[in-house]
Amino acid sequence: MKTPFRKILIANRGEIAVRIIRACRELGITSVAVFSEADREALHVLMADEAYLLGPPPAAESYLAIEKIIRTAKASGAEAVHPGYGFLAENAAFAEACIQAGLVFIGPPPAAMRALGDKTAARRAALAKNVPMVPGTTEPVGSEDEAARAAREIGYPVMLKAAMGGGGKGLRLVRSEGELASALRMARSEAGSAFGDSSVYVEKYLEEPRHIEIQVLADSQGTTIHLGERECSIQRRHQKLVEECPSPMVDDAMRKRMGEAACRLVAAVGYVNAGTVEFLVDRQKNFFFLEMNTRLQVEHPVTELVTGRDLVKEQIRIAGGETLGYGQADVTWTGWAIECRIYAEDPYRNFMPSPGTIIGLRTPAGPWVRDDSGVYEGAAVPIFYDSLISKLIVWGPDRAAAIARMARALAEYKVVGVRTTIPLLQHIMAHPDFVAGRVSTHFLDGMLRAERPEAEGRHRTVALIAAALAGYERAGRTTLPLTSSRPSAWKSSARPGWSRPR
Amino acid sequence: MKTPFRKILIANRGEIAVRIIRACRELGITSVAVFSEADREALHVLMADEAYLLGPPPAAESYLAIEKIIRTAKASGAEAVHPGYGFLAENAAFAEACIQAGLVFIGPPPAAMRALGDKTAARRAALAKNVPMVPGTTEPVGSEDEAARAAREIGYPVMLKAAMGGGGKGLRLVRSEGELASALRMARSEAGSAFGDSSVYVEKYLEEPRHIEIQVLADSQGTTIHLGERECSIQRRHQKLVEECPSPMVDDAMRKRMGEAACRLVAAVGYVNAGTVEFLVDRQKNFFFLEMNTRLQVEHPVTELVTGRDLVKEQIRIAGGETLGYGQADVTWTGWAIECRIYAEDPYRNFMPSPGTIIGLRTPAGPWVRDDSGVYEGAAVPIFYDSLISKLIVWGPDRAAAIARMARALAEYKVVGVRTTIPLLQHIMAHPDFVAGRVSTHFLDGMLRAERPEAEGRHRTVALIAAALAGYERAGRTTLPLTSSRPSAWKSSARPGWSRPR
Amino acid sequence: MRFAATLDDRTQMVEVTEANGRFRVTIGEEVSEVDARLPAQGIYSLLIGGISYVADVKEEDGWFLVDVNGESYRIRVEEETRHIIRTRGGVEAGHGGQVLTAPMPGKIVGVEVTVGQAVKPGDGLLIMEAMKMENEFRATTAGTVREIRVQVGQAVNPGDVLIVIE
Amino acid sequence: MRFAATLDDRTQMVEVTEANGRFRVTIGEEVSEVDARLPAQGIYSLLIGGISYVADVKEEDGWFLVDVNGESYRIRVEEETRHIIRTRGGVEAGHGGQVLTAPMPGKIVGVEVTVGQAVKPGDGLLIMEAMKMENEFRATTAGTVREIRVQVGQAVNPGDVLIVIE
Repeated sequence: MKTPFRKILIANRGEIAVRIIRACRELGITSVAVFSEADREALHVLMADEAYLLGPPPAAESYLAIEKIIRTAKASGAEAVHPGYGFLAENAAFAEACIQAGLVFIGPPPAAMRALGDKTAARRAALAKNVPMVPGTTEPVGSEDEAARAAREIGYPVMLKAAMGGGGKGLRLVRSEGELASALRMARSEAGSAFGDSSVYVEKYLEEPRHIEIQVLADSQGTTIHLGERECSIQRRHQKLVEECPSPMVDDAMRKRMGEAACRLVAAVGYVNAGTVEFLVDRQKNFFFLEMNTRLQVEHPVTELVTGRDLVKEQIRIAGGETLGYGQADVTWTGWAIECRIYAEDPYRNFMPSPGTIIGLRTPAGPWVRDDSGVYEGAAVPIFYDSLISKLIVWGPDRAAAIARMARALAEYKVVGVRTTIPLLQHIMAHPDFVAGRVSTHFLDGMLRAERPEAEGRHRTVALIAAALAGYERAGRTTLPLTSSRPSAWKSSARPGWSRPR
Repeated sequence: MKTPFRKILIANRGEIAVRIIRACRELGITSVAVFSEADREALHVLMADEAYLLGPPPAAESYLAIEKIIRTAKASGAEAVHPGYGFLAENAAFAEACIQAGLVFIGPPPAAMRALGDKTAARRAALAKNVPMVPGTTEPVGSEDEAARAAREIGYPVMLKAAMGGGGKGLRLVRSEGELASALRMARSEAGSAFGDSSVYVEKYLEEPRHIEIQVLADSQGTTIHLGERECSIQRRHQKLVEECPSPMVDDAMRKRMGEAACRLVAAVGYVNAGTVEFLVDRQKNFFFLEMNTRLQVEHPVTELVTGRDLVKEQIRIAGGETLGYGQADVTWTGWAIECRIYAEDPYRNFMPSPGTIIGLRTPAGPWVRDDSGVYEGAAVPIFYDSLISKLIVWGPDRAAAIARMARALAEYKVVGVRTTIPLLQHIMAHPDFVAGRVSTHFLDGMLRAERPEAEGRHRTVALIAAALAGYERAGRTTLPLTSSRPSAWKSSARPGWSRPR
Repeated sequence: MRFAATLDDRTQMVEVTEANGRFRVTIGEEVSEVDARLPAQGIYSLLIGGISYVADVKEEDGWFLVDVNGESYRIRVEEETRHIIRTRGGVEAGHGGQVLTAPMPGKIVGVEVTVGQAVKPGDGLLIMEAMKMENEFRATTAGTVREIRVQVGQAVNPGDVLIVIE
Repeated sequence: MRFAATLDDRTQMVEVTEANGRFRVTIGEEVSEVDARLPAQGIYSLLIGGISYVADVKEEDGWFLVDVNGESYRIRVEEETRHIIRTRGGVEAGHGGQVLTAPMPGKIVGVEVTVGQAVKPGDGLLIMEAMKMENEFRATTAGTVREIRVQVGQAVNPGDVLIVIE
């Protein structure tokens, strides 16, 4: 593969920055990381070829600081900027600022971003191209009264949605008029702090729908194709937790219809680069346009493992002006991939974020297991950013094999120091409805309601034994042979003055 | 997938035991590990569902102790035994002992093992089925005089080979009669201690051949297919270091011819389960039968990633009496896979083994990277066994992408505490001949001769800076801010009495 | 050596004895022979009757957090004599109220109650922003709001008392 | 603070000064401004002029083994004064012979020379079995075998002197 750029700045952090650095390295492209003061020792800083400080920890002063990022890109000699997802990835003003500074923005043209990234504009575009849609307002609502009128017209339950949003932020479900005022306030406040725009619109809320999305790729020569669907119905707080490709619900005919609708929509606005068209699907396999994400998706790896296409490399190639070099007929889907998102959150305390230091980490490996992580043993999970620490992705020849492999990999995953979603993900993999492919966006709430949050108690005695031995050690019984004949791994390399001061 | 067995004992250690444990877990089969006194804290013991001590560290008293292993298997309630590779994997007496004890041996029938595992018998079988062969003795040589006569007849250079051998042990190249006596003694001694049989035979030595092997699968209902070739020419001391699938030399027609020859050979002796037929290939694409490995191969993962077939699961299914369920026409090859073997050896000191404790370990991850490891941070590499600590395998859509990905992954791999082959593997991935696919079994020797063993010195200044800072720290300048504001990861969890005594 | 081990509000006596490099752990009537190793810090490898367990043990606020096969337990282990002395002094303060403390650093973005207000379980008390998400804290008991120690816009640290309900 | 750093038989003076949480490291004429962190034990993250380096540093027998981007360096760092005192006492014993020591635990399976025998570089001296492979050790200089301290079948430990050539 030839190299479209010599140097790329990655305007992001965490696992996605690491993912992009890896693609750059494989393409022979120099990678430039940026970081906030909280991230000096973050994995993306350690892994990049170059790294520059942006500013203080709050995103507004670092990862959202457009001017600083562009100044750093120019000073480093970068030719292009990859925004990852989140932060500035769907900010058309940032894309424009890159272009004005002579940098290639690795993403769609600003006009296409505006046409599809703004959710109300996207709904108008979908309407124009006969893409089926969920009833709702096509413009942001102004006053609380206006919102209440719209909601009454559509009929409760309704969703309040940030016009510039994504990633589950600025979203609120409202089941009755009494809940509307406070939900509107919270959605606006979240939208404002996450996206710098507090516009909110109203949409009909479908009961028990599936969330299924289509990955599209478009090059600058006008070729637009899709790479099939992802099933993303397992969500908590409207944020995805488990994704798979293909979807257990989608057959070839449905994939073709959904894919064509997605391509129609993005082609209409001159879309270039990777993008995702999200649909809600009801039990009768009717699909409704939900929104467009004009960027790389968190869950892109499941599509990669099933199609064999490296989406980040495709993004870079397309941004460099290359043609895709293949068409819709060349895209094939082999086997089944599942992704589990490992968040530093306590799933049994209402997904409370669990920042801190990862003092112990064992990652799963072996056949067809992929760990896209943004941390390492000793790394901090700062309080300032999203709590996604890693994505675990597996491939198998069929769905059952993929689920069994994911269960195996999750059992190997150990994170000490912060709480994670791993125990919950293990329960999902073992849940009869999930195993049978009977999922909807309500799956997780239902499962959590039905489940006892405590440990099942199978290993109660073993836990007591381990704790008693730890107590025995702590009591200073140093004659105990809880040690092998070889010297302690860490201790033997720790000398006075070598380790950090406490 | 249904489960052919409830419980399997794995008569092995290291990465391959871990690989088999993972397959068992995904199939819902209880895994039973066995271990020597040197391996109480080895990864396979930690990962298995059950683990039983066999005896003292020397393999003869533990991993080669047939009676102890069978007694343990019966006592644990295991229904089958997986031998991995090495140790007892090609020992027909062990297979028979398993069967007599009522255990299923996950491998070929003892008769087929004898017919093909003994290298001289295998040569007779190959002769009978018109599989082309390198000239040599079909029987082990007795006296030194007999060896000398045979070598003269064949013509120097010749190879001395252990009749029961594999894995590069008990092999010696002899270029002239003067070298014969000492080479014969060493080959016999190594063969005796590695395989319990010091028989050695003589074979013509081809100049600059490639080592290409065919993976076969045969079920107990008589279906025999092949999964294509592996290119294994990058060897040191006749032990493989880098393998790929497919081979840059092999086209569809050649793959078909080699595959058919391999199937012909194994079908003739009633072979069942997975096996590998090794060939030497000259520059004119003539292939010569070299030997048969009647077991799982170290490098099986490259075939897995390109065919999508899980060879360990196939072995277990076949041993359970299941049919393959697919035929030769269903086997497809997609993209390119490369494996690098990470040995605890110093490649620049004549591959001197480097046992010790792994005090620091960072493993590569991310897209299409598979790490099949037998160690963890803090694990010991004992002096008693093979020094293979991990296999790194990558997949890419084509060879160039796979090489770039392997180079990226190797750069991420850090092992502190023991020397490894990683730096050498990095040089191989960057070598113009390797990149061009111009390899033979002499590639590595030639490359090592041409190369300066020292560091290239690109990062001399950076290394001096790091050392100076380490010296500054050691000098007790504890005011230095070589630490972030967060507490030291390891130190914060280390309490008096908690850590091991020194 | 004898310990008092507390798990799920239940305290049991546990005895650990050591012989020939192995351990005998007695919990109530149940005796386990344990081959225990510590292959890395905080990671216990236990072979009990041939079964291989790996337990991650982390100490937090005087409790051991023990993870075994995806199950998590929070266990307090005290030397038996110490436990007897401590518990003879009276049971731990257990009353009907709720003291809401901050579980992590964050910013208060909303207070939904006033001092003197009666609340019932599930009532919203306060909204805190942390890690870019708003988290609502609810009452776990019925009672009256006695104190509100924070105000909107204030940054809080873990352990800070936010609201007291009696 | 000034150090003497020895790499590849060459010793250079290196000065480390510290200001505002950063380091200035001077090697000969070359001055580097370094933003250094220690994200994990023995792993240095260095930002030098925007370039991000990760150096693994391990101490072994008084030397630092430093790995940077796949290159390995063995560097001795001494405080300058100590280095001056040590080297003033005379250069390290450097003579023409070879003292063969065991680099790892193993078993001697063959001795190929006898005391008094003349050897030249490349001559086989001894065969040791370690990790199931036989490894032959060869003479690195010409000389005469003065001592053979081991015999066939003997187990040896790292550092044990095996053969002395003068």
